[in-house]
Amino acid sequence: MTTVIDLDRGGAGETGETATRERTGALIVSGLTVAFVRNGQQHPVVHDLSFELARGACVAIVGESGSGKSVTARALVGLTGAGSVVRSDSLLLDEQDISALSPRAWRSIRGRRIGFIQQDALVSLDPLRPVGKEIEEALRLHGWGTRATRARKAVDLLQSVGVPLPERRAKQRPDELSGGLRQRALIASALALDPELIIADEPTTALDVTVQAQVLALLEETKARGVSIVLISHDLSVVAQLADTILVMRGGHIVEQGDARQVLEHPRHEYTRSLIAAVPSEETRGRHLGPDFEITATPHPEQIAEDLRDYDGPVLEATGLVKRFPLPGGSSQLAVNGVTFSLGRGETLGIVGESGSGKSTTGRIALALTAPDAGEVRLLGQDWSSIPESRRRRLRSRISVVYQDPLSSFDPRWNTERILLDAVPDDAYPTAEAKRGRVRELVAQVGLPEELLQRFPLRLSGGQRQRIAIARALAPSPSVIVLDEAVSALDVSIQAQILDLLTELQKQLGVSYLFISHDLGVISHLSDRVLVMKDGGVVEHGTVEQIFHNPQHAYTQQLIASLPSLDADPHRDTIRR
Amino acid sequence: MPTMKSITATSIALGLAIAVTLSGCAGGGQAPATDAKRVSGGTIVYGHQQEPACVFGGWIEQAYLSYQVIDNLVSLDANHKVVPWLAETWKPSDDQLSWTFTLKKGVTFTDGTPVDAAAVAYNFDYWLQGGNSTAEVWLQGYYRSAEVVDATTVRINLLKPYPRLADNLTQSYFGIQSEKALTTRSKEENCAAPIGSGAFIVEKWNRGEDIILKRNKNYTSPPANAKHTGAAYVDTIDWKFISDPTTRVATLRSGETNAIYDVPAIEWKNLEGQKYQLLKYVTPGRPQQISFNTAQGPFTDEKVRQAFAYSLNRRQIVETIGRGVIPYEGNGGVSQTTPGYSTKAADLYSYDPKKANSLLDAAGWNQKDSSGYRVKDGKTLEVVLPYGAGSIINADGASILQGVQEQAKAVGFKVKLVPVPQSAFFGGAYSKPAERDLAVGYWTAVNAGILYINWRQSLPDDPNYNNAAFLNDPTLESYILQANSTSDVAEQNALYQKAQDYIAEHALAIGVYDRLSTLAVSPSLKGVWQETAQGGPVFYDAYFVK
Amino acid sequence: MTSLRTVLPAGAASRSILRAAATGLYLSITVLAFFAVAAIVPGLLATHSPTALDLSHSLEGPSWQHWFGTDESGRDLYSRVVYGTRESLAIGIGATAVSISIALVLGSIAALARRFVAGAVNRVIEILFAFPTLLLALLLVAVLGPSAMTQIVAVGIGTAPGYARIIRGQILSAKDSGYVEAAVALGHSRRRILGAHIVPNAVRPLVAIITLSIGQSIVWASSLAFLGLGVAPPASEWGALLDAGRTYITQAWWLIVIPGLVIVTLALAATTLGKHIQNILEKGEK
Amino acid sequence: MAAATRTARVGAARLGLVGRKLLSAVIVLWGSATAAFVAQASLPGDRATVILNIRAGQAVERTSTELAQINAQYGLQDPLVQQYFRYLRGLLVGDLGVSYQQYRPVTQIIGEQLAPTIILTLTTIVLAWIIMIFWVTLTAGRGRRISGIGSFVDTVTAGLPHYWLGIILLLVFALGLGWFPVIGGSGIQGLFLPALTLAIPLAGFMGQATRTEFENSLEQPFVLSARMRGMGDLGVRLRHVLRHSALPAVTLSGWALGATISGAVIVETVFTRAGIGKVLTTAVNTQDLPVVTGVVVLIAALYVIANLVVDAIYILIDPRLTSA
Repeated sequence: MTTVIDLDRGGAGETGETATRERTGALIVSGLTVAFVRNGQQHPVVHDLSFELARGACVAIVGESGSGKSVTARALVGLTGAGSVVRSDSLLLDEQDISALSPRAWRSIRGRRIGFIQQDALVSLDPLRPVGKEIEEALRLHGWGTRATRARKAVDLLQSVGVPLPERRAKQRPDELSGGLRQRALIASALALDPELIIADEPTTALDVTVQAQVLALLEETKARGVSIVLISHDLSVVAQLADTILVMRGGHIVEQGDARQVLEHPRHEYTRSLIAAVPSEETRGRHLGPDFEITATPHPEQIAEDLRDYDGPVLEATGLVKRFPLPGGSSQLAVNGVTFSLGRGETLGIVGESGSGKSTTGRIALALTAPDAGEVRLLGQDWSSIPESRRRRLRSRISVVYQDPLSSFDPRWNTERILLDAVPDDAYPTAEAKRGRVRELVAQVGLPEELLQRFPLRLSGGQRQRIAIARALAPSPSVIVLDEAVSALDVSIQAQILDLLTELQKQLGVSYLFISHDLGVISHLSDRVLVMKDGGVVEHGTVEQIFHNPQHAYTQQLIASLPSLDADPHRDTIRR
Repeated sequence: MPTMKSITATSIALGLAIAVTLSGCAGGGQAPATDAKRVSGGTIVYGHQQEPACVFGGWIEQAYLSYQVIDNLVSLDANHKVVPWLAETWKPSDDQLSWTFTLKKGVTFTDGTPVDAAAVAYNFDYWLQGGNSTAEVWLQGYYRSAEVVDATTVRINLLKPYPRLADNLTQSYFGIQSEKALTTRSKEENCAAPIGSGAFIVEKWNRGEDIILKRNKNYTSPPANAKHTGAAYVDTIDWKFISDPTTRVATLRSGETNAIYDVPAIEWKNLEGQKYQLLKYVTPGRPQQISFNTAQGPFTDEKVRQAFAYSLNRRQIVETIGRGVIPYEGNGGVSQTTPGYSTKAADLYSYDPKKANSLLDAAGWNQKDSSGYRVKDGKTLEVVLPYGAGSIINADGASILQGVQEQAKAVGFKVKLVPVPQSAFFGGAYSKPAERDLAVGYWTAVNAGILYINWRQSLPDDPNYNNAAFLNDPTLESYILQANSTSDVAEQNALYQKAQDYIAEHALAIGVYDRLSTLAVSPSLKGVWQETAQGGPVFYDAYFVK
Repeated sequence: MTSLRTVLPAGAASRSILRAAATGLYLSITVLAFFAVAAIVPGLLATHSPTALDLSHSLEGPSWQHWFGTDESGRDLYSRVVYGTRESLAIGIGATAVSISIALVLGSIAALARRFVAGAVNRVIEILFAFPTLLLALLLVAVLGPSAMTQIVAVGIGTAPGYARIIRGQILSAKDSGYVEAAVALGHSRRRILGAHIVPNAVRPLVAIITLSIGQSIVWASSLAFLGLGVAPPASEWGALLDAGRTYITQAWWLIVIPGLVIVTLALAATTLGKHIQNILEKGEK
Repeated sequence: MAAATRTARVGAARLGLVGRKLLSAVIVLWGSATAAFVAQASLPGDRATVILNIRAGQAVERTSTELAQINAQYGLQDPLVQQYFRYLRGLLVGDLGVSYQQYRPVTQIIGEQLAPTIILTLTTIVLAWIIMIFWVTLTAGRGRRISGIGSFVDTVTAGLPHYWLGIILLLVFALGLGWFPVIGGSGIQGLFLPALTLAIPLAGFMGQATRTEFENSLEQPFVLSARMRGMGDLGVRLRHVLRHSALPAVTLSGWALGATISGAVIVETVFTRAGIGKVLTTAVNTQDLPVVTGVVVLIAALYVIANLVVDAIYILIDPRLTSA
C-alpha cells in the first residue's frame, strides 16, 4: 500500500531497493551501544540495548535525565553527533540493515521513512521561519513535488493534524502560534512524507496539560494508521496511554523491559517502583513520595518584629489584583484580572493554571516585585503592595521566593556559601560567626552536606540547586514562601525529594506556601486550597477535594480530564470523563 | 582561503611571492626597437605625487601643473640662460628701474582673446593682489607698476633696480593668464581650469583622481628652448595623482602610467636597469638646509653652531640614505645648480668630532649628563628641530634627519625631532624663535636672489618671516642687496658668493642635501624633458614610439 | 530538558576544552611575557642599539648578525622592534585605559541614570560613534602634536563608544537578571545590589575586552602612523616602523613584513589570552 | 470598528517611533556638526594664516593686511558664536559653504566623492560577508582543531593593519600577477583589491562575532529537527544556522558602513582612488573648515542611515524583533 502512495507522490528520491520492499516500520534493535570519545577515551552512555518494534506498535523508553534515552533515539537515525561511537549487533528497519549506511543514504531515510518529533516546537522548529516553510522543507529535501504543490501539501498536513485555519497558520512563526498548535505543526513536519516509523523524543514535555492530551491523542491516531512509534519520555503517565512495550532506562542500562500494563501495574525492578511511587497526585497527599530522610528545622520566631508577633490573621491577603502589560502597537494585555485570595499561617495555597494564565504575575505581585494596577496585597496584616520599596524592606524578610530556574537567581560569581551568607539578615545574625552558623543550619535543614558550601551553583545538580534556593528562601525565617514552578524542571524522583522536603519543612517551621504550578499532580499533592486561573482571572477556588472531585467550572473539569494517569488502558473512563 | 599553519609560513609565502613577482617584473616597460617610429597622438598617463587645490598658484605642485597650460613671458634654458617665450625681447632701462618686454605677435589665449600688453600688465597687478603669493614675495619691494606702451609692448616699472627680474619671471608662478577669464569667470573656474596660451588646455578635473589636459591645437607660442614648434605631439595628458611612492612605481612597471614624478631613491637603480629613462634635476635655489636660531637658545653662540656643523658626517648620511641618487649639499645658502654657487661655503665643515667637542668645551658646554648629553649651568644641550613631515620633508628626508640626530648625539647634542603635521605647520606652529632651535626647508628659485628672501632683515615695519635664522644682520643683507642690484653677472655672482661664505663662516645655516626633481619615463615615451626653472616635466615635445 | 549538551557530563566537557586550549594559552603567555620584558628592560633582549647608525650595512636582509635585517641607516630592526615595544604597549594599554574609562562612565550613566539623562548620554555615545576617528586623530595631532599620548587619546576616544555600548548592555542585563531580583526580594538596598551584583557582573567581561582592545589599539595606531600621525623619531614604535618601511617594500620586504607580523602577533596573543580569561571567568567557577 | 481603532493606534505608535528615530537622527547630526565645528575652531594657529600658507605652500607668518583680506572674505573676524550660527543656518538650508582652497561649494566637492566612497564601502561589506560566510561555514563547529584554525584565522585577519594588507595585495596581485590594475580608479576591476583590503579585516571581525553564535545555533534543537528531516550538514548551516548567527555581523556591517572612511583613506591612498577619506584628510591638513564640517555631517548622516538600514535588516532576519 505504501508503495502505491509513493508512486502517487511521484516517487522521486526513491531507490529501487526500498520501493520493492514492503515498508512496515518494523524495527529490530539488538546490542546497541553508544559511547562518546573524549581525550581518546570512550565514555559509554548506552549499554547493550535491544528491543523489537512491530508494525503499528509503540515502544516507550522511560528514564530520567542522563539515562541515555535521548542518545538512543538519536542512534536510531544515525545522528549521535561528533565524537560518538555507535555499535550494534543489528539495526534493522524493515529488515534492511541501517547500522552502516552512508551519510547520503541516511539522509534519504530521515524524514522520509523515519519521522522525528522533539520536545518544545518553539525551539525545535526554526524560530525565524513560518511553520509552513519548515513542513515544505521536509518535502523539498526528498524531492517531493513543486514549490506550489508543496505549499498546498503543507496546508493539507497542518489540517490533517488538526490545526484550524491551516492556510493562515502556515504563514506564522512558531512564536506566533500557541503551544499546542506549534507542537502539531512540528508533528506535521515529521509526518510530511508519511514515514513508517516515528521517533518522538519527549513530545509533550513543557506543554500544558490540555495540550498534552491533544498531542497524545494525535500520536495515538497516527499509531492507529499503522505507523510504528518509539516514544521517549521521563514521564510514565505520558507513555501509559500509548505504549505497548516499555523500556525503563537508568545510567545507560535497561533496568526493566516488558509489556506496558505489566511494567506499570506490576513493576519488578525497584527503580521502576520508585519512579511510579514518585509521581505526585491527590492520593499521595500527606505521605512521602521518595525515600525517607531526616532533617531538623527549628523555627526562629524571635525574628518576627515586635508589632507582628501577636498577629494571627492571614499571612498574605490579596484583593482585586489587576495587572495590564502594554503590547507593541499601543494595546495592552490583561495579565491579572481581579484576583483575590488569602493565605493562612502554615497553609499551602496552590495556584494552578496553564501558560499565560497570569499565575506567575500574581506571584510577583504577591512578592511586591511587580506593582498591581489595581487591588492590594497585605502581608501579615500590614500594607505591602501599596507602599514604596524603601518602607517595604523592613517586611521583606517575612516573604521569600523559590523560582523554577534557581541558577539564574544566583549571582554566577558567588559560591553557595556566599549566596547563603548574603541572604542571612544582618540584624538577626550580627556577627560573621553567627551568620556562618546560620548557613550551616540552613544547609542541614535542606538535607545537604556542608562540603557543598564551597561549590559554585553551576557545578551542582538540579536538585541540589533547588535545595540551595530553598535554603536561601528560609534564611530570614520568613512567614511566607512563594514557590513559582519550583519543582517543574526536575526529574520525577528529584521532584519527589524536593516535595517531601517542602512538606517536612512546613511541618516543622509552620511556614506558609504560595505554590504556583501548571502541574495538577503536584498541586493536588501539596496544597490545602487551590486557585484555578485562566486568562488572568480566577475561575474556581476551593479545597483540593472540591477542585479535584467536584470541579464546578468547565475549564477545571477539562483540566482534570486531561490529567494522564498511570493506567495503561487508554480507554478507562476515569480519564475521559 | 588556505589553511594557515602558522604565521611564519604565511610570512615566508608572502615574502617569496613579493620577491618572485618583483624580480621578474618589467610590466609595461617593453623596450621599443631601436628603429622605433614616432606615432602621432596618444595619451600620456603621468603619475604625479600631490594634488593641489588649484591649477595655478604659489605652490611648486601648482607650478608644475600650470606650466603645461599657461605660458610665461620668458623661459630658462638648459644653460640657465633666459630665452624668449611669450616675450620676444626684453631690456632694462639704463637706470635699471624699468623693463620693456616686446611680445610675440598673434598669440591668443585659449579663450580666443589676444596675449597683448594689456593682459600682461593686468597679470602683474593680479599676482601682487593675492593672485599668486609666491610671485608676490619675489616682486614685493621692487615692483611699482606695469604700463602698456602699445599692443605688444609692456613696461614694468620698478622701485629699485632688479637685474634678475627676467630670470625670476621664468618660474611658473609668473604665468600669463587671460585677462578676460580672470575678470569675468568665477574664482572656482579660474582655479580648476585657468585660461592661458599654453600647449595644453584643462579639460576635466576628476578630483581625487586626475586632471585631463587636452592638446591646444592652435598652439603657436612654444618657448625658444622647446624642441619643436606648433601643437604638442600627443593629444592628451592624463595627469594622475598617485601619492603613494610604491604605488607610483608599481603603475609605471605595470604600464598603467608612462611617466612618474618623484622616484624613490631605492627604486632608482632598478628602474634604470630596466630601460626606463630616468631624469633628475637639482632645483636651483635654497637646498634642504638647516638654519640655526641665532636669536634665542644655545645657537646664539657661533661656536655651538660650528660644533653642530662639525659633528655631522652629512655626506655619508645623505649618500647612504639617498642611495647615490640624492646629492649631498654642503652649502647652506643655495644649491649647486644655482648661478653664483660657492664651493668654498659648501666645503667649510667636514666631519670633525674632535673639533666639535673642543668648540663645545670652549663654549662652556663642558659637562655631560648620564646619557652623554652636554650640560651647562645645569641645562642640557637640547635643541628642537621641527620639520613639516610629509609636506616639506619626505620619508628619505626624515631618515636623513634621524641620521643627523644620531651623529649630533655623539658629541653631546640632544636633538629633539618634532614632526609637524601639515595643518599645524602651515598654521604657523614652530615659526617663532622661542619654539625652535633649528629649521629645515628648501625654496626653489632660479638664482641666488633667493638669499634676499631668506636673509633680508626682519624689521618691525617690514617683517621678514622667511628669515628662518631670525638673523638681522645688516652686513649680510648689504652683500645680498648689492648683488641683487648689480647687473654684471660675474660681479653679481661674486657678491652672492660672498654672502654664502658669510653664512657658512658664521654657521648661520648648513646645507644637507639638494632638492631633486626626478622623473621616470617608460621606454615607449620619448622627448620628455625637465624645465630648468623648477624641474617640472615638459610634455610639449613628448611623443610615443612604436 | 534533554538535549545533547545535558547528556554529556558538563564538567568533563569544559575541562577538556580548557586543557586543549592550554597550548594556545601558554603560547600567548610566552609571547606576552617576551613583550613585557622587552618593554621593561629592552637592553636585555636587544642585540644592538636601536638608534646606532651603521651606514655601511644599510638595507641588509635578515641574517645571524641582524635577525630582522637592517633599515636604510643600517639600524638593527630587531633591536628597534624590541625598543619600540614599550611605546607600542604604552599606546595599546593607554588607549585601552582611556577607552574603557570613558566607556565605563558613559555606559553606566546610560544604563543607570534617569530616563532623560540616560537618553542624553545615549545620544552622546551615538555622536561619538558617528564622529570619524580619523578626524579626531587628525585634529588631536594638530593640537597636541604627534606623540604616543596623542595616539592614546585619539584611539582611546575613538574606540570608547563601542565599549560604552557593551558596558551599557552588560549593566542592563545584570539589572534584569534573576539574581538582582532575588536580591530585591531579600530586601537588600539599591546601593548594596549595585555594589554586590550589578557592577561586578557588568565589569566581568571587561577583562576580555581589555585584552582584545590592547592589540586592536596598536593596529589602530599603526594606521595613524601611516597618515603621518605617528610618534616622533627616532622612537621605533611599531606603527612608525611599519610606516617608515613602506618606501622600501619592494627592495627590503623585511622592513614592512616583520613589523606587521609583530603587531599581528601581539594582537593575536593578547586576544587569545583575553578569550581564555573570559572562558575561565564564565565557565571556570567550580 | 475595533480593528480600525487598533490600526489607528498601531499607526500612531509607529508614527511616534518614526518621530523618535527622526529626532534622534537630528540630534546626532547636530551633535556631530557642532563637535566638528568646535574642534576645528579650537585648533591652534590663525585660520587666515593657514589659508594663505596652504595656497602658497609656505609656512610663514603673514602680514596683517594679507590676513585682513582673508578674514573679511570668510567672516573669520566675527565672534565664534556668530560664525557657528551662520554655519548652522547654512546647514539647515543645505548650504555647507565654500571651500577655502578650491573655491567651490562643499556640497559639490562631497557630491563628486560620495559615489566612489559608497561603492567601495558597499563592495567591502558584500565581500566581507562572502568571505566570512564561507570561512565560518567551513570551519565553525567542526571539532576542536578545525574550529581552532578557523578562529585563529579570524583573529589574525581582524588584526591586519589596512596599509600592510593593501600594499601586499597590491604588490602580489596587481604588480606581480597582473590580475588587477595597480590604480584603483573608478572601474569595476579596480574596485576589487581596495575592497578586499578593507573586507579581509572586517570579515575577521564579523567572523569572530558570528562564530560563537554559529556554534551555539548548531546546538539548537531546530538544527536537529532539520537534520532529522533529512537535511545535510551544509544545508543546515546555510539555510538555518547562518540566519540565526547573522545579527552580530549585521551590527558590525552597519558600523563599518559609517567607519570605513578611516580605513578608506589608506586604501584610497594605496590604490589611488578618489573618495571622501582623502578629501577629509586633505581638508584637515589644509584647515579647510567648510569641507571638514561638511564631511563630518555627511558621515554622521551615513551613520544614521546605516543604523536605520541595520534596524530594518534586523527585522528581516529575525521577524520576532518587530515587537521590540
